[in-house]
Amino acid sequence: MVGLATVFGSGAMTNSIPEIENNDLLFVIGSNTKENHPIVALRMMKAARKGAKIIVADPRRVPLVRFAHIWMQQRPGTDVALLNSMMHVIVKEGLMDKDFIVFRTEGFDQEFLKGLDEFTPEVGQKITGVPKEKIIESARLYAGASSPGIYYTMGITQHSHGTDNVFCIANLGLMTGSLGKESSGVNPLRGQNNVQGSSDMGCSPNMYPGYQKLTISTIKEKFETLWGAKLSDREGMTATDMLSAAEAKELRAMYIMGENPVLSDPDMAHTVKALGALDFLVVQDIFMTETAELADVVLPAASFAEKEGTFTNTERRVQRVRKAVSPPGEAREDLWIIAELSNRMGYEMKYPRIEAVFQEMGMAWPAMGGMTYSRLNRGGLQWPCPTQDHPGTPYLFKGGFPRGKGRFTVVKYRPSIEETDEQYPFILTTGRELFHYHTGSMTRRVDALNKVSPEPFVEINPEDARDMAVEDGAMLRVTSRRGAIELKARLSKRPDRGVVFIPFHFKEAAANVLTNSKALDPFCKIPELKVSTVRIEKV
Amino acid sequence: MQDIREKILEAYHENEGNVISLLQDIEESFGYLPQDAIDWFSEQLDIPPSRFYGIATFYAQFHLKPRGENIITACCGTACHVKGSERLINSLMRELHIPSGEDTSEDKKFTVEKVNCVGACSIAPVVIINKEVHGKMTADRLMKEIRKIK
Amino acid sequence: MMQECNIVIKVCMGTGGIAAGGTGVVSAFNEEIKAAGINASVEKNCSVHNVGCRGFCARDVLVDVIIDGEKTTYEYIKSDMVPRIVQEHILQGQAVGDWEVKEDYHTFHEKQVKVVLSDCGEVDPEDIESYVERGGYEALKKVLATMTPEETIDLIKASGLRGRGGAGFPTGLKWEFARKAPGEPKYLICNADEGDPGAFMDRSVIEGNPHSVIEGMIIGAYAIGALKGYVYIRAEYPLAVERLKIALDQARQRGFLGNRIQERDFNFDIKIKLGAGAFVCGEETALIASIEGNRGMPKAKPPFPAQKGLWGKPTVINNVETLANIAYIIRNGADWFAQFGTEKSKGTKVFALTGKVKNSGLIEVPLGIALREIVYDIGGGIEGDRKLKAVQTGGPSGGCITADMIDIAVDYESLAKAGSIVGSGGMVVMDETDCMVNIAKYFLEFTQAESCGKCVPCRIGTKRLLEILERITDGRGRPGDMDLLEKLSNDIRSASLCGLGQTAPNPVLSTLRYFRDEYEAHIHEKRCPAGVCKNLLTYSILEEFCKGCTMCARVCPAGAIVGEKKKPHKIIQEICVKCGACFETCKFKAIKKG
Amino acid sequence: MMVTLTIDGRSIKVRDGSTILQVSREHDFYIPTLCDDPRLEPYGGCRLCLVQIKGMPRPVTACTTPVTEGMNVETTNEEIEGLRRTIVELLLSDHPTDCMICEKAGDCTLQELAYFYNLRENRFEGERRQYSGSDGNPFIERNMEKCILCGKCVRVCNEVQGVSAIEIAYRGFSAKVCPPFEKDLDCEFCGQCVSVCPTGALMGKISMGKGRQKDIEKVESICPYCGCGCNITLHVARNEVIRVSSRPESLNEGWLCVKGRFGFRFNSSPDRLKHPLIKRNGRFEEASWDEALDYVAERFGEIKEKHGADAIAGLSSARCTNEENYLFQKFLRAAVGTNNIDHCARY
Repeated sequence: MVGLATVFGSGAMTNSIPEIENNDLLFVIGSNTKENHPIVALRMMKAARKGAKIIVADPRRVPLVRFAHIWMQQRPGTDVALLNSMMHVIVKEGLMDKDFIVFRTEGFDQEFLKGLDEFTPEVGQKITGVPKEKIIESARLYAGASSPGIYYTMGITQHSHGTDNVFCIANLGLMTGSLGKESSGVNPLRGQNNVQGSSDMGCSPNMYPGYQKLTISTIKEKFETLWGAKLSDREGMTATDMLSAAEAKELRAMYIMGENPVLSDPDMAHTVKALGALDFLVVQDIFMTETAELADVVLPAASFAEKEGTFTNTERRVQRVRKAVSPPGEAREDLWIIAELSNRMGYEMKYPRIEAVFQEMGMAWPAMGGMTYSRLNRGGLQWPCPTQDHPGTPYLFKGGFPRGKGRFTVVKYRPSIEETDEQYPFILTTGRELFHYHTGSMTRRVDALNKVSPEPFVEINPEDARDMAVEDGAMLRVTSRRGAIELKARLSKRPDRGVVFIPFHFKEAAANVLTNSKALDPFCKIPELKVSTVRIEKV
Repeated sequence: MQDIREKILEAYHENEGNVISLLQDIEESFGYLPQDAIDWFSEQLDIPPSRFYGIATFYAQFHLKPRGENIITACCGTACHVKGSERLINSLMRELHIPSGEDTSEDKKFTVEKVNCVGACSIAPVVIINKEVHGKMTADRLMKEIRKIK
Repeated sequence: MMQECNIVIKVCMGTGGIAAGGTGVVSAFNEEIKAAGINASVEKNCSVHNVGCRGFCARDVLVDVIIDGEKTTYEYIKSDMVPRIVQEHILQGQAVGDWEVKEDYHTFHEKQVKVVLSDCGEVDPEDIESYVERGGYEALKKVLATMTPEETIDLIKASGLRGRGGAGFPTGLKWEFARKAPGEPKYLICNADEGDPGAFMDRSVIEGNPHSVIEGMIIGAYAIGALKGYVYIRAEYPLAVERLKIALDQARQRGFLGNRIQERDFNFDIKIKLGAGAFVCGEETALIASIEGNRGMPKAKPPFPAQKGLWGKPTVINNVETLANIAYIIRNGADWFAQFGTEKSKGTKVFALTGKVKNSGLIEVPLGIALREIVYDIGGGIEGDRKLKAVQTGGPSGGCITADMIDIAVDYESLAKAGSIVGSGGMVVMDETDCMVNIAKYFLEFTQAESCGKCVPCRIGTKRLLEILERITDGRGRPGDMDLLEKLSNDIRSASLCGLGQTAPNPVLSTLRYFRDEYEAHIHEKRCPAGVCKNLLTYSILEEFCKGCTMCARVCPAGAIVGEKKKPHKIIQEICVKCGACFETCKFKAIKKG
Repeated sequence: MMVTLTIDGRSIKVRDGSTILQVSREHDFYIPTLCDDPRLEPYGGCRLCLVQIKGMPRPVTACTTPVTEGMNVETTNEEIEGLRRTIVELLLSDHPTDCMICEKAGDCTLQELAYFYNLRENRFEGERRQYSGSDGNPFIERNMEKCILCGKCVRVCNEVQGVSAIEIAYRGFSAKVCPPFEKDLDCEFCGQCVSVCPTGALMGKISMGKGRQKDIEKVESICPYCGCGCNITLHVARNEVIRVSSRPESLNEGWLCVKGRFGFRFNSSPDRLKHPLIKRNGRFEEASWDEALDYVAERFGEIKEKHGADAIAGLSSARCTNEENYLFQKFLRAAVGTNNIDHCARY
């Protein structure tokens, strides 16, 4: 989100899900939408049925490809080159939206154009492996569309140049004026039910709720007044930094609520070691996760079906969650737990009703100020929604960007940190599959899901498998510089030759044993989960 | 086998991608629609196999099981019906020992099929033996013809 | 070619002719002529031609021998008869009188008026020249050279031509809708999925004169502005398909199809699509689904194909016979065509006259002709001079005309009033040995098996109709069954999605209307008056006639007949399967059916 | 473009291009249907929505017929009700009468219609389709004897989900919805087909035998999985979530994925944490809330005292509510005094 926030001044989906069906062109890059955002994918397919064209760019033949007009199979980690070549074509053929560039953007200058110079379609083809004809046709289709939407997910962001990727996407959108309109924009699809909400709510080391920078003193003062407490003006640590700090004994205690970094973070051995080095670890969850195992205290929480509250989905829509059943045993709502703990630490939290918390959130961040539970009971609302008579905002940047003008960014192509060599000849890319979710703490406890997807696997191109005399279902050992796991081969034409895919849901062969925690994006510190190198042997 | 499939695939692309024509080609080449062939084409063309199956079971021309070496088709059009095609079929089933509910003899030598009308009503009743039309058929003559190829 | 020769031999090589041995006859002629050295020695040109059906297939193989324009027609010719014809007739000029067609061959043709069939049996269907020699493709040239598409449509409208596939919708109007409908490209489809059991008009026309259909299609395409045409034809008609392929190739070579037809700014080509065996695909929307490569399930209309048809584009679907009329109408004018027929039903109609009639075959008559003329004059009356019971018209969608109504005029309106339809032109004559309940059951078996299953009334309703008919013919009929049949039939008719379902109950309603007594006999007396329904029959041996020849015992498939040689036999009723084999075998009329 | 038409004597002005059924629904004229779903292409198969248009020779289906200017529609009369009754009766003649043990009872459109038309006896009793064997997949119970061939499942699988795992095979009375070669269902198991099935032909296996319709309480909520924010309805019986559905008018148009629709059983998993746990000598021991919370407060206090507030950090969750996330960061910032807060998917 850092990337988009830099460019536009706000980082979220610019459009809403219902608008997707009115796109006339959809450029889906680095997103296995049909498996990871199935319901968004249905809207995309609906758009296609209504006549829209879909362009998919993905190193794997993801299921959405069946519905695509063009599929570009770029090599993992070469998105900058791909996007820059598309922009090269657009500039060369004069397909930009010149008015939009003049009035609503800045930075479309000689330096920027020079940056694109070298990325001819031929160069693009050489780096990405995508035939130049496809690059050219995609560029023309995108630039020629009247309501194009770009959709991306972790396939774009989980790279050591993830922010660069996002900058490129933003450049593409700005260049063609495909922003600030209905059914036209740049849309990161969020992977978890409330990622948007936890970002909005200020669970980040440098921002208060509503992306308000804590380094700005007036903002800090506002929150000090609201909360009646003195606040620190030192930016905190990112999740990645926390683990290193723990190892270095700079960090002594952690309170982890509803997360399982042992499985979800790169380099599992490193994570376990770091958490083990803490003096005190509290984990609050609904299951005894791999992370909870390491805790000193485990607090049993309520699940989504056992509490009241709100979630904010990927299109900024705040919606009500309701209590349907009571929690098992002594398990309690997280809200109660946090408030109780706070009270015991001498900072009083007293909320007569849950909505009182929600009301305070509205005071902290005006964009949600117009929302109430009774309004939400009639249907979700998309922020910004500053007043009680505001209908919410289906798409952003109608009148302009929060930071004034949208900014073009010069982006150089940098290869991924790890490159294949004789010892590690395969590129490993990780992700989710349809039947499981994230670290599997929920889905792997659903019998029916386990029945259709019982065990870990590594997806490998049949031709690579043939060269290694590997048959479907054979046990393989996959080794990286960090470690090794053993799992079954699944022969599939989805990945290209030289690329393998492992879903990270399975603790018995955790993909993140192999991934690299040291390859981080310099801006936002996201780990490069989409590209690491491995070797494969038969067991 | 692979060659035949490739050739059919080529014809399919030339033939503006018609699934029925594709199945007709498979039926023509193999005598029926083998499941592995359907699966193969389904994968090559990224067409869901359910579509093939739906079509294959809709049209009378397609068969999912192998058929006999000799195909005997009895016309059951109105003219043939009033001129006794039913009796011809019964005698065929008896002669060839085809169990009721089946259409192919156990030794896979004969398949007896009914067809709605071959449009040769003025020479009813009509029986087609291995693509050759025989008009004004009687049970006796039919048995003679059958015994010739038995 | 044909006209240059002074000896022309035409052998009927339709499906009927081939089934009767036509191929052998043709080669016998060729061999004999060569052996006799006719072309060299007699200094005459002699050529042998395959021609299509001339309608009277029951007499096949029919052979015309034309010497200096004088035609002699032979019937029932086998290949071993050819040497005598060559010797006596061709070499010595003395026709073989015994083998010539008789009087009835001429009466069969006398009352007919041939438009669509005028060149069938005359031209060689595999030779475009023989069609061109007889004026073929003149109509197309005329249209392209002198008429606008609108004028062409107007001419067809003026002729009063109505669709010959069954519904009788005015053809010119249909073309006009498609011409005016927005959307490109437009399509023209020739519906040759002749599925009615007991109908073979379309097969005969394509086998006999494929170019007449192709010419009609090209003119139609010009009129509506179509670039592409399809002939959707049954795979069960291999000969017709083969001849159509040849004809299309020849038409392309002659520049009647393809780009810049006759050097004009008009492109059109035709593709053949083989049906895969589903009667419902005769329905327009199902046919379109089938051409698109899907299950042939009909869709609701509107939108009509003329608005949104094949691939969602304006599409005209015309039946074979309709299209085969076009060139003749253009050539001779709308008034010429409109002189035939009645006020609302113009022109001629081809019928497939079959069943218990003496002369069965393909006939073409002016609409409005009395049914009596068809059955007794053209058809020569009932086989075995039995009593006429009914004429079934319109196949499974049609109904029965009783013997009382034999003077009815055969046109769209009159037949509809009598509860039947012209339909595609099947005409099955039934006599007193036909059971009308069984006929209704036969048609229901057919439509039920051909129901696509999409809509409830047809899928389950026809099944239930059939079940009720089955129990009636099995002797398990119940007192309320006739009422129930009628009610259910009416509901199916009103509620079904497509024409197949809407017309499926017609055979039931029509027989209920005219043959209530037969139903009552089945239900109340457990008796089949015509002696057809197996379970209501008993076979027994009349001792006084039985000679004990054992023939019946030998043919009995169930072993139900016992008795000593030379002594009267007996049928054990418990074992008898009522197949009737004994009844047919007995030479002494000793088996009693009843 | 607007057109004016008359329905049951009432004059109505509507948008051109709508069907009679759409207009009737918008204006509260009841027309029964089994095969229509506003989210799918019209089908015209069940024939229940037949209406009479003045001047037309036969009734037409409201679901497929577009409105036209001046059209005069009758949605009900004796003839039409007679046809509808016959249609329901025909369907019932080929349908098991095991409503008393059918999972769908109480939520079944066919049952409702049978009730509405008071179909005690059936004039059309006859052969019934009979199928043996059951589908071994873990999610969807397929009882094809209860299928009425409305084709909704096939259309939703093809049009909406783009999977085409099932198709109508065979024809006429033998027509049958099945996977290719009649094997077990092998698909994305989104259960869209289950959600549109008007009878008990398609049911979620997980929910079977868990409670009758009358005992089920429905609670509106949001799916706990990915970021789409699908609206779900939790079906609760005896303090347990037994089924998940979604309303067609919701953001996600009633569609869900396999996890959202069938992945809810984790909630009642025996593995759920039920007590606060404190690790003593390397082993977790159950503790009371007071004990656990006091202990945590004490330890945090000690560490803050000794190493400063910035020696403490919190990781929040994208799985928790906004309210929880808000309070969590407030806790760390105001109660602990550090900005060491992050959540793992903030990128």
